[in-house]
Amino acid sequence: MNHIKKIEIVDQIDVSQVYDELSHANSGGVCVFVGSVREFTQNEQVVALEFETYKAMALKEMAKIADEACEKWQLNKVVIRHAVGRKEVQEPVVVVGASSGHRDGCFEACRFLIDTLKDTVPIWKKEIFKNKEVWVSSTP
Amino acid sequence: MNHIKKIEIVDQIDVSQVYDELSHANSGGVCVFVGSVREFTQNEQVVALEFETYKAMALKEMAKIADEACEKWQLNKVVIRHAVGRKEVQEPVVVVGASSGHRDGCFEACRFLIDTLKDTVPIWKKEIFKNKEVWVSSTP
Amino acid sequence: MEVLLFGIAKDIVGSSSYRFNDKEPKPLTVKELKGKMRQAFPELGKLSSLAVAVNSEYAEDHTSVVSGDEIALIPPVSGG
Amino acid sequence: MEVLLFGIAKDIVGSSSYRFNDKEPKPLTVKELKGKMRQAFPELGKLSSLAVAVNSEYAEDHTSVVSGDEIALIPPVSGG
Repeated sequence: MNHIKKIEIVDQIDVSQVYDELSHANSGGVCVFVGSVREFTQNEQVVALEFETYKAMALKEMAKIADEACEKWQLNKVVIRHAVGRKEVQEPVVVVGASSGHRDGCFEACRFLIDTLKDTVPIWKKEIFKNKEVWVSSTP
Repeated sequence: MNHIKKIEIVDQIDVSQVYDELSHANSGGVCVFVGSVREFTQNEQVVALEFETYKAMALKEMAKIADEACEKWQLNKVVIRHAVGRKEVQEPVVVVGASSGHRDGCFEACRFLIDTLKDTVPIWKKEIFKNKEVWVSSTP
Repeated sequence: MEVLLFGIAKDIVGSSSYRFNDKEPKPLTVKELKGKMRQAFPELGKLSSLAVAVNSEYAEDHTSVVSGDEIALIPPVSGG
Repeated sequence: MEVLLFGIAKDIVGSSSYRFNDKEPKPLTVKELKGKMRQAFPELGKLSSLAVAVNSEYAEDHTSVVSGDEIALIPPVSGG
């Protein structure tokens, strides 16, 4: 089953490749989510984000999420790819996607992939503002 | 507001361009759905699909859907693009997408775009099998 | 008065448009138009739905139609 | 026994890993390990959560840890 899942941590995300990776003769639908750097967070201007990961564990956790999605929905292809390092405003930082026979499956799976990734995968994001830097979600 | 919406009926869909069209400095999330030709429909092998449209009306209806999405969710960009003509297995036939500050908006809007498109936009799909051709959904 | 035809409606009528005979009384409303079309082409009555667009907008049964309007039969749509 | 550190945990400790002094008694469980780390670096106690991974899997409080395990502190994740 593993040929259908593409799990990666990369320095740079090429969004244009993801559709080809998800395309499949038995898929009527492909749903893709791309997360990117927003210029403003709670009205503060962000200069950049910096992502750090515990790579060995992150890849394992991402693979678990893909496996779980394939158990919950009938998927033909799954992609989970996260970038690390410094990312400027508007750059993509994560792309997840799924393809399935009908659109319900790929939409629900895609949402599950990104929600679960944000909950469990050991990746950390530092917001870099003009005068300070903040690790997101670290304090209550 | 119209610069944020891209509504098109085209002969060929280039999926790789859509992310650039939806990318926006205030968007943390982009959600894209691509519908493509499945090889099997109810266990029958499809040779190709053929799409026909009442173009002037279809563009109006697609614009209404984009407007409605922009009223319901806070979106920075919307794309609705449908192909017409003959499409072979695995070729994309429709791409819809939205970008928004947070992921809820773009996911919900993207789903709304494709669901409503399928309900209201005057586009007709003929399934071409080896020995017959069927206009989809035309009879009860 | 001409009616544009698409998809299965085009196949049933055998042409991409249908012109009402100038000698018969013309339909005055969408409802009358649909009735006359179904009478002329009974297969149209077997479709799961049949809408009419007047000037490229969905029209209600009571909407009136006049010569010069762009009128179209809209069989069940199936985009996407 | 060494502990890998990431994100804010790395900033708090000031290094990408922490080694327990060979002279002190080593923590035997995840719970003890977290306790000792929080004692040494009270700022760790102010995080909204602090998990521990043993051999790159999330571990429970009662999970035992031995020298040779790959141990990591996992402060609140924030990918995506």
